[in-house]
Amino acid sequence: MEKHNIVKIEFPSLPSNVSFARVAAAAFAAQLDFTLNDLEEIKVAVSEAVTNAIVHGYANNSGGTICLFAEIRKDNLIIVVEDRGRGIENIEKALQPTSSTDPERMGLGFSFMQSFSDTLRVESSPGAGTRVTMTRNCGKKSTPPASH
Amino acid sequence: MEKHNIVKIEFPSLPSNVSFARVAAAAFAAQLDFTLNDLEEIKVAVSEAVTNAIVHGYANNSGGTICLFAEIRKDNLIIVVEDRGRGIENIEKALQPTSSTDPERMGLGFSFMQSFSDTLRVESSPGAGTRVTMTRNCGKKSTPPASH
Amino acid sequence: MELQLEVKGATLLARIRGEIDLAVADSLRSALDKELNGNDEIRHIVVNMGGVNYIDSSGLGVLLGRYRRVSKGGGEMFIVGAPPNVRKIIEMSGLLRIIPEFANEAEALIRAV
Amino acid sequence: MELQLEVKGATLLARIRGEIDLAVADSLRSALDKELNGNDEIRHIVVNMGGVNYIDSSGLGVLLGRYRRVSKGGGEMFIVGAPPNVRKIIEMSGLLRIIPEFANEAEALIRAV
Ligand SMILES: Nc1ncnc2c1ncn2[C@@H]1O[C@H](COP(=O)(O)OP(=O)(O)O)[C@@H](O)[C@H]1O
Ligand SMILES: Nc1ncnc2c1ncn2[C@@H]1O[C@H](COP(=O)(O)OP(=O)(O)O)[C@@H](O)[C@H]1O
Repeated sequence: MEKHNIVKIEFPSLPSNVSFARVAAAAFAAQLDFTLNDLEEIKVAVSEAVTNAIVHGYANNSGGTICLFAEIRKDNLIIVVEDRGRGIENIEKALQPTSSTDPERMGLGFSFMQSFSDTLRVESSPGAGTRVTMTRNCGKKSTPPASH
Repeated sequence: MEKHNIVKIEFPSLPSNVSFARVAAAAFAAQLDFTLNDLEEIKVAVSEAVTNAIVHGYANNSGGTICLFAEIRKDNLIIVVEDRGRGIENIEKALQPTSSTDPERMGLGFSFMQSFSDTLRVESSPGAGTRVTMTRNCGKKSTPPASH
Repeated sequence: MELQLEVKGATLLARIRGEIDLAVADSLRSALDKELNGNDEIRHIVVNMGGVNYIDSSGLGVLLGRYRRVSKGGGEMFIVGAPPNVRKIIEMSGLLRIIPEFANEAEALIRAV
Repeated sequence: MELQLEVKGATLLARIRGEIDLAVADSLRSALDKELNGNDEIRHIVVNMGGVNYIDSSGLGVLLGRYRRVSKGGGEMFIVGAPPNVRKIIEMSGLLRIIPEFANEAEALIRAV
């Protein structure tokens, strides 16, 4: 298997593209030896980042563009989700669990991204946009597989 | 479901990306009411185009870039696969079934693309690259589902 | 996503299949609320998630919103049959601490009275 | 892709699982050729495709190449158990007209003598 690979995916801020983005990212991540459980987690992390770009970044306006970069470096997966939307005023506050600016949301997006990555970095400037970078090593032991 | 959507995917000419490209394209196409059989055929068509870009366009060199555009317009799927590789001297000849410039290949790539699309367009200039455009309407009756 | 709704006495039984993400959250929310709005007898909700293969925070938000709604009216909400990967997400969100789960519809329906 | 090889008399039995595309075509080709090169007794090939869920022209090329090889030595090649979507691709390529298929390994192995 190749040790370096990077794909760039660009798509409009449509809710139907959340599913497209997570499947595409997982299909790419599958080039590393991730377990099915890992890939399910990666899908959730990517969905949360893309959902935020649509819901918060572009305020549910379908005219925005979202960029997803997925990169494999040795046995590391790097996922970057970028929007050129309204940005985040207070990143520290936004990262706190259950902190949502939307009453119909739980404020768990960043929590899931954090739980399902080794590192999470959020860069944002109000009015300019947001970039979320997640990395995950495929050797790393993940959250134990779901069980009843 | 949205009636217009377009995604752009850029990736290096690595054999492992053939699988990534077909899964991503099928995940996107699934936004239309294609059957599972249709999606399987779309996967093959995309794989053939991407394989050609890698094998012929870039002569198996991993340094090339391939662009895949997938677009939904009403109930039409449009797939464009582009490389900036060596191009095709004689497009008409290349399109003939079992015409391959590679003895280990069957010359069936374009045949499958043709069978699994409503329209196939090939644009190419030697030294500059190749662009393959396939369209498929999701109302259209497809090849009958495979059966024993 | 597919949704099947059935009213059994004071309980709304919602059977959901497929993926619950941003693309379907609004329509799932409206379909449930429409049923709750249209029938004053309904006090409880049982959500059968046996056919759900994906959920993320957009789906959890719908569950939490409906939980809050029935709780206000003194009713209860239960989850049934979530597959392991879906159950894990619900559990991580903390929702399982307020929305009890049951192995099958019958058990949940007996509790919802 | 996973490949399991077994030699039964004059027949190489290859059980393939997974997806056969450009990414695995080279390694599949070399693995089969290595076995053919290393054992002069082998005259026939039976390919069990029961576990194959995807094939495209890169995979068909490998099949055709191995068919040509055993044909030259007077041997035969057979396909076993290709699932419907995989079988359709093989059929469209015309390969089924030269590489007969059988429902199971036993029947193919009886023919390959
Ligand atoms: N891409 C983004 N653009 C603008 N604001 C964002 C973005 N992502 C997150 N935020 C802000 O951070 C907050 C917390 O995000 P998150 O943890 O995902 O919770 P939720 O999406 O449920 O609100 C959001 O409510 C929003 O205010
Ligand atoms: N992207 C491309 N760049 C350069 N040449 C190409 C490209 N696609 C196809 N060709 C040429 O067209 C021929 C026929 O292609 P195809 O029908 O896919 O058969 P095969 O890939 O099996 O050779 C190839 O052998 C090659 O010479």
